[in-house]
Amino acid sequence: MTESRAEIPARSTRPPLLSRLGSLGPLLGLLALMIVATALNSDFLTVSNLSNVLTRASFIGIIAVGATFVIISGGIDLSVGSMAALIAGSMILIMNALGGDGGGGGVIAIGMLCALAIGAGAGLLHGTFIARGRIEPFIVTLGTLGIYRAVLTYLSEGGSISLNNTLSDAYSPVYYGKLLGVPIPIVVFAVVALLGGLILNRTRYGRYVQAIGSNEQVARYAAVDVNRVKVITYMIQGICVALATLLYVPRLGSASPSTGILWELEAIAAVIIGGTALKGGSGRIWGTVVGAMLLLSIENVLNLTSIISVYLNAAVQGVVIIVVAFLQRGKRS
Amino acid sequence: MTESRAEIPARSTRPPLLSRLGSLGPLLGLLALMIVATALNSDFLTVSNLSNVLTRASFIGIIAVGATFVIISGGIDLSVGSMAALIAGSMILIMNALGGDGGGGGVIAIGMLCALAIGAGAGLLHGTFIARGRIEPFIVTLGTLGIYRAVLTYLSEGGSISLNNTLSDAYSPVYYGKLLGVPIPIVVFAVVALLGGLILNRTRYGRYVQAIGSNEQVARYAAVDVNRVKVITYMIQGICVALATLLYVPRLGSASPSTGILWELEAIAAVIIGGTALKGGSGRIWGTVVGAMLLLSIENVLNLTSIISVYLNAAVQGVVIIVVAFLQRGKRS
Amino acid sequence: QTKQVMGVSIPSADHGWTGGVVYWANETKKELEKMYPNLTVIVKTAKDANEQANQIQDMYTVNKINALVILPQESAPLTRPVANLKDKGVFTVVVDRALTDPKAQDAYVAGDNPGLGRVSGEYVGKTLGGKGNVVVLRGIATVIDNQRVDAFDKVMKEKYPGIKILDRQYANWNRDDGFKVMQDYLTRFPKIDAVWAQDDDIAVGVLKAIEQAGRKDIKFVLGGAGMKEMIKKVQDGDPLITADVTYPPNMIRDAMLLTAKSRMTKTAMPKTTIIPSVLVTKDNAAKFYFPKSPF
Amino acid sequence: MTAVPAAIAFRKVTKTFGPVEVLHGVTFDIGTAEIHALIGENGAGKSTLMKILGGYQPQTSGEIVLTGQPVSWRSSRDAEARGVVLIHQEFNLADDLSVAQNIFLGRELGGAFLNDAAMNQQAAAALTRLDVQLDPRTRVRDLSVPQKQLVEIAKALARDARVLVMDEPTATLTVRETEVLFALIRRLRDDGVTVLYISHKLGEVVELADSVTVLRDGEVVFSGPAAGKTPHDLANLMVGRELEEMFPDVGQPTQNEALHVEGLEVPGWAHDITFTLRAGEVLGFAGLVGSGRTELFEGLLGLRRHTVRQVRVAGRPTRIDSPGKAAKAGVVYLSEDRKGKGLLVDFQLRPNLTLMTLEEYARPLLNIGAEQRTLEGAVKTYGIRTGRLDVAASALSGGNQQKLALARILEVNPDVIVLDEPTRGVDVGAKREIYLLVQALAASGKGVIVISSELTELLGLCQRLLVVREGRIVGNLSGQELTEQEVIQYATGLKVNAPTLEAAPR
Ligand SMILES: Nc1ncnc2c1ncn2[C@@H]1O[C@H](COP(=O)(O)OP(=O)(O)OP(=O)(O)O)[C@@H](O)[C@H]1O
Ligand SMILES: Nc1ncnc2c1ncn2[C@@H]1O[C@H](COP(=O)(O)OP(=O)(O)OP(=O)(O)O)[C@@H](O)[C@H]1O
Ligand SMILES: O[C@@H]1[C@@H](O)[C@H](O)OC[C@H]1O
Ligand SMILES: [Mg+2]
Ligand SMILES: [Mg+2]
Repeated sequence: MTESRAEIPARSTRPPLLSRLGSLGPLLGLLALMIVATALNSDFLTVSNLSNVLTRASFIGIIAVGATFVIISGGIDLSVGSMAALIAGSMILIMNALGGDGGGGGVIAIGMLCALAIGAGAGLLHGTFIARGRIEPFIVTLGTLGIYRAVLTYLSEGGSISLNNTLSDAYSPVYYGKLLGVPIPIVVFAVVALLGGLILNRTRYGRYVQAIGSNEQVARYAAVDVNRVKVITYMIQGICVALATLLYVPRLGSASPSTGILWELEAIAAVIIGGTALKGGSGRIWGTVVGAMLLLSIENVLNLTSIISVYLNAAVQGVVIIVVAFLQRGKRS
Repeated sequence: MTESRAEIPARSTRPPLLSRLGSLGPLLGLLALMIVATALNSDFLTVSNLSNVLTRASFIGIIAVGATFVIISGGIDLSVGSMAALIAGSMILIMNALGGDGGGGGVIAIGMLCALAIGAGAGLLHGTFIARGRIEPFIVTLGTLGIYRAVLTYLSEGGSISLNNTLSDAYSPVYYGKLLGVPIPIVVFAVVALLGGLILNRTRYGRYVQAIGSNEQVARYAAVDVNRVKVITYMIQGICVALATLLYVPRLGSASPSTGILWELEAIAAVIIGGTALKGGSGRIWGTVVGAMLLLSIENVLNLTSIISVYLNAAVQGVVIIVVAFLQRGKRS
Repeated sequence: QTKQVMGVSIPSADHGWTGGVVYWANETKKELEKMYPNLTVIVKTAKDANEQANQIQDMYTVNKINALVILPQESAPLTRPVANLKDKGVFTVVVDRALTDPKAQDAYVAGDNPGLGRVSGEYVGKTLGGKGNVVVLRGIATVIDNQRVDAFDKVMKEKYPGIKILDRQYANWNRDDGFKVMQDYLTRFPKIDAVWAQDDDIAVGVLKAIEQAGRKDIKFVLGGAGMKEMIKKVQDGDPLITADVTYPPNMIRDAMLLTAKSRMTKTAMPKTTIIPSVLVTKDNAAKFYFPKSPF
Repeated sequence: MTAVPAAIAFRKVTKTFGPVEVLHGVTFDIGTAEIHALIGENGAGKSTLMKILGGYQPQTSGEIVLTGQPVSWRSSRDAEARGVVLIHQEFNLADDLSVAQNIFLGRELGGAFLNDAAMNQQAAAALTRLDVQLDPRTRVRDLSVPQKQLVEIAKALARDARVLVMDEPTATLTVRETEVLFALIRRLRDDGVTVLYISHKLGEVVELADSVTVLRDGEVVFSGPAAGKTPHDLANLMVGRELEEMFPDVGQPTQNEALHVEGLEVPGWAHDITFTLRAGEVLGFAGLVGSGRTELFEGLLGLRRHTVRQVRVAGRPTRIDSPGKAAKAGVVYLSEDRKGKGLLVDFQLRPNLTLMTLEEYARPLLNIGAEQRTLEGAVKTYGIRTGRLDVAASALSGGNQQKLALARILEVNPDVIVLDEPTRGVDVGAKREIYLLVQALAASGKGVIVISSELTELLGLCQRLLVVREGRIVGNLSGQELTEQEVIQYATGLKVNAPTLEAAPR
């Protein structure tokens, strides 16, 4: 595919203003949706509703920030949903085992660290299979998708795993609390997104990720340690999943075999709606953030109104996704 | 030094035998699985069991033949499962509406034609959005995935749509019948696979599919009507889904909002396990056929034995998928 | 006494209630095999209707079962596959989700879905004194869900016309969806008197959403199916969870016991056994509390 | 001229990319059945003009007249329908398809079913016309760069061209292949085909062309018969001033060892390779296409599976198993495959330039401003011609892409520099700059290895030549032996000397 671009007048020669406007596609989509939403139900624009939506968007959003790296590098991770379930389950089991006694602050910290370790470990596994084992990312993570969920089901014997009460109370501020008036999940999401953007655009690693996605061979010849960069990429994805799970557990205090089902599709959709190409090579974190907000807003709007048969909710989502993608196409070759 | 092996161009002087052996990966995987299965339960190798497995593999297999075209062309179709559900539901509604009276042969034929028309129409829609609308295939078909399922949910009012009894009896031989001793679904699968192979490897269209997946710009320069080829490709996928549905309906006689959930993953997995690269450009139908048989055999083996906790079924599938992919990696660059 | 093989085919443990089913099926297998040395019980789970149809075929072809106890993923699509086994002489017992053609089964052990809706409707109507605003969170779009919601609606229309159902959205028997949908209901409706969550998994999410919003207008949340955590709350006098309506996953146990007895002692099995959906309140909660079950 | 209308006439053709105009009213004629050479510096606009002629890009204004009729193509298909066929400077092949499948892409033989046997046969015939031994069923992905070039030519030949445009077809070919191609081009001309021929190899142009047009900065500065013109004249026309001697003086190596390789094996490609490079030395690697020079060095750098008894860099035993380790040890390699292995064509110039030296800009965040300054410096130092700095690498002309790739590896400030076909597609002026650069690098104490298919280049540049044949070093030539004759005798197996003698004395 590399040679093809040679002939296309590089878009950078287009007046920069216009090209910048064109790349605002997802943002315009989000704005349009918000206008429609407000027209349908004025409660949409209330602070409390927007904060609900943003808080929810933070799960998928944080995972999608990781997915942005994976996709830019030319890979894919289908396992994020079941990884989240497994991390949630294991984390709860560990915390429960460590202690109902005392305040639980230490126990929660240990649980969190374990969660991050499991996420990073899962990513290491994926990265190793993909980079060194040279197996297609789709296959590796399709396989682990089944494996993680099965292990969780096994651990929970098919039921749910719940955090015991004292711990649950001690932990719950992580989801329900606020920092300077902003719900903690939103704060974490913002930090992850900013960090992600910084890493992607302003670090060596980020540059390498883009280079590998654009042309792996060239990156290798330019002395980039392709395998290592790939492994790190899947580890970042794993850590993002773990971070999202850290916020998820205090919300419901439990994990079950249905936790995180289809999150992978939502995360990938957020990335792609945000303007990152599935083929890899280039993309942007802010687009992903907008993509996640957009997806979650659609659900929210549907819940806030009753103009459409509940049976058709999924159809509305589908139509909006396609329309937004249409609005911001064009820039792709 | 593993990474360097990818670099070695298969020298044209390389012994063809060896290279051919290398590409037999999925077949070897299937053989290995069959040996294990027979060791676990000698009934695995009975004609009746094998014929069961093959008959089942024909659903996913037929869909996966279509998916092979789509993936080779550099695209993806996530909507096949819900398209199947929608086709099944519409087809049943149409047949029920047309007639409980009489033998039903004519009604069934009309139903089948409608199914094929809907499948082709859905494919036309996808192809048009993707080729002319220049929207990422992932997005288009993620959108229609939601839309089709929602429409079916609407049609069935959340419940299920069942074929009425006389029709059901008249239609059932299409699934349960045999042709020269071979179950009809297997016959259809074989025909679809053979035709697919012929189209892919021996027609202009098939050549163009590969060219487009390999390098769209080159194909354009070579005066290939890229848009048309893409549209046809998604139509083939739609028709394959419809064909699979024609066999599904007489078997289970109904459609509901949960029909066909996650079939897309299974179909894509069959294609990739069969040795087609997700990036497109090249692939093979027989690999897909083997991939589908492999996937369905895993399920079958799990049903035949009880050595593993039921909670872990999905884990076994995941492990087998990764192992098979590992066995046949290497050939990819 | 000849050897008997009983196949048990159930949905895989993909959420709380099915988790309970799998648990009870495995427990009962042990119990039965101890009770009847000549009986082998095979328990298999399937992730969807299609796989389940494959599975019972395998049970017949390879495991040579004489009896089948099946809790179908879905009613309609499994009707013909079960009928096929019955035609081949397998004794078929269907649990919970009735086949669309009753001729396909030798016996039916029924969970009472319309009953669940009706009992729930009665409780909501009576507790609210026939007046108030109610939101409904539905399950997954299935026949079961329709039966429950239709029965609930019917009670409301006929007996409690003063109750207003504000909206009904799908929450897919899922905690996360329960949380989200309830959050939005709370945004949208300034006054809600009661929530019918239809399933205890959904209710878990609903409770958290209410807690977060700090809303005091909601008088109670009614779930369903009898998850142990919810039964515990009822028992402990939780202010919001004042009752539950059973839909016990251990109905699979009843079905397996009845089937085994009938097969091993060559006695007839009742054509239909209904496991009623009953109201659980503080008074009778202890009877429905199974701490060892995952559900 | 005559009453016969020209085969092609360009009339005031202009082309702008965004704000930059790269062709300024180009006007000239090409006669029927002549070989017309188009030359000019890198970025002069040759490829752009030819893409316009071939229907791949629209002109901004002006007109193209084909045998008297103005034409306006909507796509390359229109052009091909009128017999205008373009061989791209950049490869235009589908990697996953076979050679024959590429040659016949878009015009397959057969009815409802393809006749692959016939296509393979005809493809083989087309390749044989070019004197290439290549199984037409080979996947293009598995071909070397020169092989791809030959397939590209075969593809165009198979298209019944009336006007054949060749954009630097010989850039990657060796002398022998070039000669075969020339014979073919002459035959085509005699059959009435008009050939437009772009090349930076001015010797070729003089040998082959009937007429010649020189473009400078998007304007025609000469258009007329080629007869009587020497390469030197053409070079002067191209750059617009008197060019000095092509090759600067060759310096003297020091006695210090820069790189020593002993017993390198690259399975299937290179065997028992032992040589020493001195600091300050320019060492050439000569050989026929396919002799394995590229693979030898890819192996050495850890880009292919290999084994080696010993590698010493600046006298220190060093283990090199990846390009990263090599770069750390001070050894860099410029790939001959610019698009496949050299540049990220979708990326801008800046990230391309700094890809190997990013750590210098990481503090820990990348200092984009510093990167930008480096780019500005490199553009000056290496004479990279571009309208703007923030374009994708794909927007550079072929030669300027090469300069960018070269600039990248030199950014590492290496001690040992391996250049594989460093002047491929580079114009005379720039070529001379690269030669100067090579000598300067050597003079500053670095060791430089040059792999090239241009024998004159090797002979003019190097102090010593190693000749590779079938993966083995078969000749070690220096001083008086450095003649074309000698090299060819070794390269073709007529002569062998014992290169292992050269192993460093212990
Ligand atoms: N798509 C494009 N966008 C912007 N500028 C372009 C594009 N294509 C070519 N250019 C510019 O047009 C000029 C002419 O390029 P062209 O490729 O025609 O040069 P050339 O004469 O073929 O050079 P070379 O000998 O190096 O191949 C160059 O300055 C190049 O950077
Ligand atoms: N015996 C052979 N049969 C077929 N093809 C061959 C054979 N030997 C070499 N080739 C092809 O020729 C290509 C060129 O080889 P290589 O790049 O090693 O040559 P080189 O000496 O570096 O020449 P160049 O000057 O072209 O770089 C190889 O990649 C290979 O595909
Ligand atoms: O899975 C379902 C459960 O969640 C619901 O409460 O009851 C019926 C079951 O089939
Ligand atoms: Mg050029
Ligand atoms: Mg070479």
